[in-house]
Amino acid sequence: MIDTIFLILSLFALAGAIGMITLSNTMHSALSFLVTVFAIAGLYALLNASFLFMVQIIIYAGAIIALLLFIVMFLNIKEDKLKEPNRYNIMLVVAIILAPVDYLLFQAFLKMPHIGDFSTTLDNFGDVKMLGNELFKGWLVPFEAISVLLLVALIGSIVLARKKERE
Amino acid sequence: MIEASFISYISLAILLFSIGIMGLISRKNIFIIYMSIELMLNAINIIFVTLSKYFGSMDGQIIAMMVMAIAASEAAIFLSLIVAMYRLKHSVNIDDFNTLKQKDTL
Amino acid sequence: MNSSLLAWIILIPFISSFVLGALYLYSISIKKINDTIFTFLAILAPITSFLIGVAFFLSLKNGATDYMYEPYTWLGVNGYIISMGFLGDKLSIFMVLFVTFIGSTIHVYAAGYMKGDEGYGKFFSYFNLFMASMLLLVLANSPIIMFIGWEGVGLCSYLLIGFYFTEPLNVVAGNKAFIVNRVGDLGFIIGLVIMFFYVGKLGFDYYALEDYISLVPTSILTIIGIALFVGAMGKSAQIPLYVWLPDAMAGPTPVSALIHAATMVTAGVYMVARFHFLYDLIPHVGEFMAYIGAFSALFAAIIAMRQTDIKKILAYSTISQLGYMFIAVGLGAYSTGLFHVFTHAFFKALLFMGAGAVIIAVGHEQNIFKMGGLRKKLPLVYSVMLIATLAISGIPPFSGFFSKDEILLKAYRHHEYLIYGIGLFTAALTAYYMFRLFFVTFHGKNYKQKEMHYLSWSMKAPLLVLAFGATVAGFVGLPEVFSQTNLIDEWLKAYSGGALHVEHTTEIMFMGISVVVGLAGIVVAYVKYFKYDFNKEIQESGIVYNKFYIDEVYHFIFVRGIQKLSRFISVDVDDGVIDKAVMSLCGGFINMGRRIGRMQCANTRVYAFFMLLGISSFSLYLILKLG
Amino acid sequence: MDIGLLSFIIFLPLIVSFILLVLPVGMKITRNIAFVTTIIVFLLSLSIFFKFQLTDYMQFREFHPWISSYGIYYSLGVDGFSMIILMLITTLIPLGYLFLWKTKKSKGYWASMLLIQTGVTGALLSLDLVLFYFFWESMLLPVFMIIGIYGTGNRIFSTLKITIYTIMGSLFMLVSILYLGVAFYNEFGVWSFQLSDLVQITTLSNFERTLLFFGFMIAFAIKIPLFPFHTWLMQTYSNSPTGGVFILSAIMAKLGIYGIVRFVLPLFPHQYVEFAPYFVGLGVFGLIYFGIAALMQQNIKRMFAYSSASHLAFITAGIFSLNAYGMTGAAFLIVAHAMATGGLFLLTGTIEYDLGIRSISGLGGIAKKAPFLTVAFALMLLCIVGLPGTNGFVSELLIIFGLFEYNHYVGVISALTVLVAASFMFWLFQRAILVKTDNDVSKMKDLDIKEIVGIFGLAAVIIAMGLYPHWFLYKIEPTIQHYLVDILKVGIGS
Repeated sequence: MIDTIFLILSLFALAGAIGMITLSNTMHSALSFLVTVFAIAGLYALLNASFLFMVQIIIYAGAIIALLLFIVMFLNIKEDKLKEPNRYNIMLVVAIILAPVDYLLFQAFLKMPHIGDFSTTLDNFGDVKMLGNELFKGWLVPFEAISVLLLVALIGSIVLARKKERE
Repeated sequence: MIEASFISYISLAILLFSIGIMGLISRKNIFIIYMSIELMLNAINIIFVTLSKYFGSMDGQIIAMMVMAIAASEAAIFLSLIVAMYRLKHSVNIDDFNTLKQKDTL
Repeated sequence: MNSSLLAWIILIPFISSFVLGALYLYSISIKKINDTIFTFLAILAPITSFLIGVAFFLSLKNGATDYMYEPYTWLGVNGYIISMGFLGDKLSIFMVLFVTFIGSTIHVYAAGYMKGDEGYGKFFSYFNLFMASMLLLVLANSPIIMFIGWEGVGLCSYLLIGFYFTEPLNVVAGNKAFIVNRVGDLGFIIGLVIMFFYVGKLGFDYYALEDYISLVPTSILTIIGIALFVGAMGKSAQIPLYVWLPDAMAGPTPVSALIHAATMVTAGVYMVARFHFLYDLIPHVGEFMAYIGAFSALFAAIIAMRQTDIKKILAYSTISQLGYMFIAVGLGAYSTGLFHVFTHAFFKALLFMGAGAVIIAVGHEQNIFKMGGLRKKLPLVYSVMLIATLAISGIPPFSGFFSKDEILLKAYRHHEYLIYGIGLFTAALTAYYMFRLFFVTFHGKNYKQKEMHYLSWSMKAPLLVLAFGATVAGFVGLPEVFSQTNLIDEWLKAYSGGALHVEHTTEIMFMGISVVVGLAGIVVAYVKYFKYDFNKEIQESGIVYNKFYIDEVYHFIFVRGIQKLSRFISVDVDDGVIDKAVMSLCGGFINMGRRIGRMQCANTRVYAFFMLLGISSFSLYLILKLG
Repeated sequence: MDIGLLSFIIFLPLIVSFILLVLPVGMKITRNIAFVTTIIVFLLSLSIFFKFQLTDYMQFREFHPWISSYGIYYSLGVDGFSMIILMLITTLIPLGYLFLWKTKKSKGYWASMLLIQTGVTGALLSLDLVLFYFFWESMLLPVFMIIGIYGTGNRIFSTLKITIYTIMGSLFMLVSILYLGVAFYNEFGVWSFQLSDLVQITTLSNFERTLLFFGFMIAFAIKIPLFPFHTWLMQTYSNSPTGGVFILSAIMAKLGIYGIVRFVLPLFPHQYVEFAPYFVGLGVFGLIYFGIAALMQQNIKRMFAYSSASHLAFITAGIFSLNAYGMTGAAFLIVAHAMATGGLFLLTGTIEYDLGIRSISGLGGIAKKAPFLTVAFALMLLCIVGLPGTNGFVSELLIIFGLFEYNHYVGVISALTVLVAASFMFWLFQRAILVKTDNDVSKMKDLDIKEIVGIFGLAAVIIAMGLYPHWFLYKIEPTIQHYLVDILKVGIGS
């Protein structure tokens, strides 16, 4: 059962990703990326990360992609401005070049020491409560740092997007 | 038959990461490049979460969460940058943004 | 007497020079200073030095031992010490006396000669600097200290030749003098260095050198002797380094009188006498020196016969007379050589000062064929010039006769008959060209009437003093036939090279020959030039007038040659080969850089691609390596 | 006060320079404060001179860990040889300021001048090879800026040329330093780059030592410069501003010589002795070669560049003469030549500032307009020529003594120095200063009072050193003897 769901989700994720990089319309490719994001959220659920599942949907699908789509529409880009000749050739070359890297990574993970059993886990593993406990016990400082980062990003984006007066 | 094993998740993540790189290098549309980067982040997140389950430790999930937070702030900055840049050049083609390029080479 | 006074002999002119120089700079750039202040300061210095010199002279005469004053260690390296020291022995005090005496008179003369000149203060500053250097040269107690003075006088000579430095010719002449002197100095330094290497470590003052010089093998001594003599050649204008002296006449006439006739050029003779202990051991070098002297004397006399510039004639006669001195010192008769230095100083200074008076009087004209008939206009100058001309021509009882005759006699007694012959012949030529100058300048007919300039007393008085000197200076070295005591031989006993007793009849015979030869020269000159007709324009020309084209040959070989070499080095070798090699190496790198630089297309995606390529190949390597 | 005196000397200019750069002060205040700083440094070095004891030990030692895991120490000290050069540097730099006073350069110029001072004194006083290398390279940076920003002509290219040349040389030295450090570690088990430690290395083979020797020598030979590494010099000198060329000629070139004596001699005494003939030959050859090349130069600065190269080659011959005369003479000529050539460059800079001309044929008749300048020029020139009574003579005489002792023929040939410099210098003096020409020099102004005080002070030192050299020399005598011990050991060993 899980295997099937995994298979389907991963196929969706891959298809979305490939669609994202191949479609020439920005809008279409953003929507395609949305598919990937949802598929990855499902994968998180499969991996007992229920909190991340939610966060993925809320932040990525809900916030980031939505914002992206909004901006794309807002800017109203003309399609003909973006002539991208022979991008498929480049993709092919990159794919070939990436093959050894991927193979190496694959081999590396294959040879990882076997510590835990992947199929069987604790009952409440990945619960929001467990995550929260862990987060506020061991990761308090980074967590606070992230909050500062978000604040900085907030201010930064306002500063950047603000229209400057012509000097 | 592909089963939902450790190595399958990892393989998926690697493939997604590679697709991200392919998009990053081959496309000129700045939005697509941005999404490729996000895709790569997601691929890494999958690896973290997988490893979290693999080792039975929550750390991976927490890091993944932080990556998402960073991605969110990045999105804010990046998109506002795109807006600012678009305002400057009226283009989303990154090849138009070459002000730093040295015009007269040696 | 306190031996530290020796230092004051030098210091007084030096301080005077410094003060004058500073005042002069002050005067020209800030506020004008009256010339009388300069005059007073300038003349005070040599006279004071002279008086101190006299005091030392008297003290030595009363039997005092040599004075030695070493105020401080000049240089001490490796445990060997060279002191800044001064030696007041009979030789140096003798030199001090006549240098300061002639110097004082010429200072007085120059005060008149340079009157109203823009560089009045500068002139006396240089003049006193020269006095200080010359006295340092004379009073030094070691060759190195002597060399300081030796170069100092060369510098002053340079400065004074180029005194009117806005004129290119003057400066060129000054440069020539300095560079040619430097060639000589090269020899001197080499001599010094070799001497220091072999004996200097036992002590480098004259006493120590005298004691230990015999430890050196003769071959080395020969090299030292020749090297030092090259220095003397430069300073005393002997073949082949004489070329600077005629050009040096570009300087003001008092300079020619003091530096290029009476004192500095005789430094070479003094130096040889100073190193008598060295040259005594190597008579073959001495003989070489004597021959160089003889040929210089002859050669210069021949050139002088056809010159038209009054100062140039005197310059060549100086070279000629210096040749005589080298004959003497070369043959070991140092005191005789110094005797000639002494008498020559008087009559040659007198000649130059007379010539200077003439030049001033006729309004800065130096060509004798544009003068003529000055006898009536300048009676005083006429008479003193006559005395001086007679003296240089070797007519008794004037001073030149005694010294020159003694040299010839010494040459004969050393069985150097060739030198004797040359000397005798040169004496005739000397009489001829000097009286040619004299007659053309003061006699002749159909000369143009000229407007005469006034001569001040400060110019005339020194003429009288020196005229007196030129007349009687010879009596300090009377030959044996006239007097039992030869004062100068007595005083410089250590340098007399052994007494040579001659039969009185022989001696008188030789004197007779000399006088006859001198008179013969005068007669020829009289016939040719006494009634010289200034209406017929004669243009001197020919190889003799052009000084055998030696200057041109030197210029072609040395100046042009080195300039060509210089251009070759800096353009062809440096820029053309070395720099080109370096730059083409650089160019290779730049080309390579350009090729590689094309990859730096400023496109981030391409960079990312390269990065990826790197990662990929590294992965491939790891896969292949790890399997 | 003894503690940290050297550090104070080194870093005071640096600190002042940073403060001045940060504070919003104008060019004039920067210049004045910089000048006062150099004066303070001069007074401090004067106190070192008088406190200096007559021994061959390193004095005023300072020793602090810097990068202790690799045995790199902040280690300073001064001996007779470096003391005399220290005095030279700290005397010349304020003097240079007096002459550069009127050049309306910006604030950065003066700050860079201070930085240079830190670099050169640091390189001079450091006894740790890594520290030395650090300062050696750091002194190049401000020079780079001074030439690049304030130079004339093809200045960027000159800057590149000097930088690439010297850095290339320095890299060889760096490799050699590291190699020595590793060798020391292999032998003794601890890291150290102290000069006094590295001389104890015994494990290196002769071949290795020879390579390392040349690694050091290339760096120093480029800096000096020796034939055939000299072509950067001419171009750089002719395009540099006065301050830059003053520093380069009077101070930095001398540090090349200093480096040889300080590091190469104790580290590789065998190679030093073995290759001495070649370097003596190179030195004497360079003396004549550069001297002749100088004769026909049209640009005054270029001529002085050749003249400097000629003298520096002579100094090199002196230090390789392997005896006390040559080495003492070389030490003395470093001082003499730095003073004279520094003075000449400053005076030439004044002429250039007033007239904007640097070619000899464009000058002439200056003497009438500027008597003080002429007198000063003549005095410096006489020192270069080596006229007795100036320190130039004493040093040249000593070097000739040394070379004669080393080899008679070389000694005789080297005596040509009296002729070489005189010929082109006097010719230059004639054409550029004395003789009146058609050129318009009416804009020429005489030296002002600051410059007169400075240059005649320098001239007074030159003459004092010529008339009483012993007073200046006796302090370096023990040091020179100490160096000779190294050489003598080789003589006994072989």
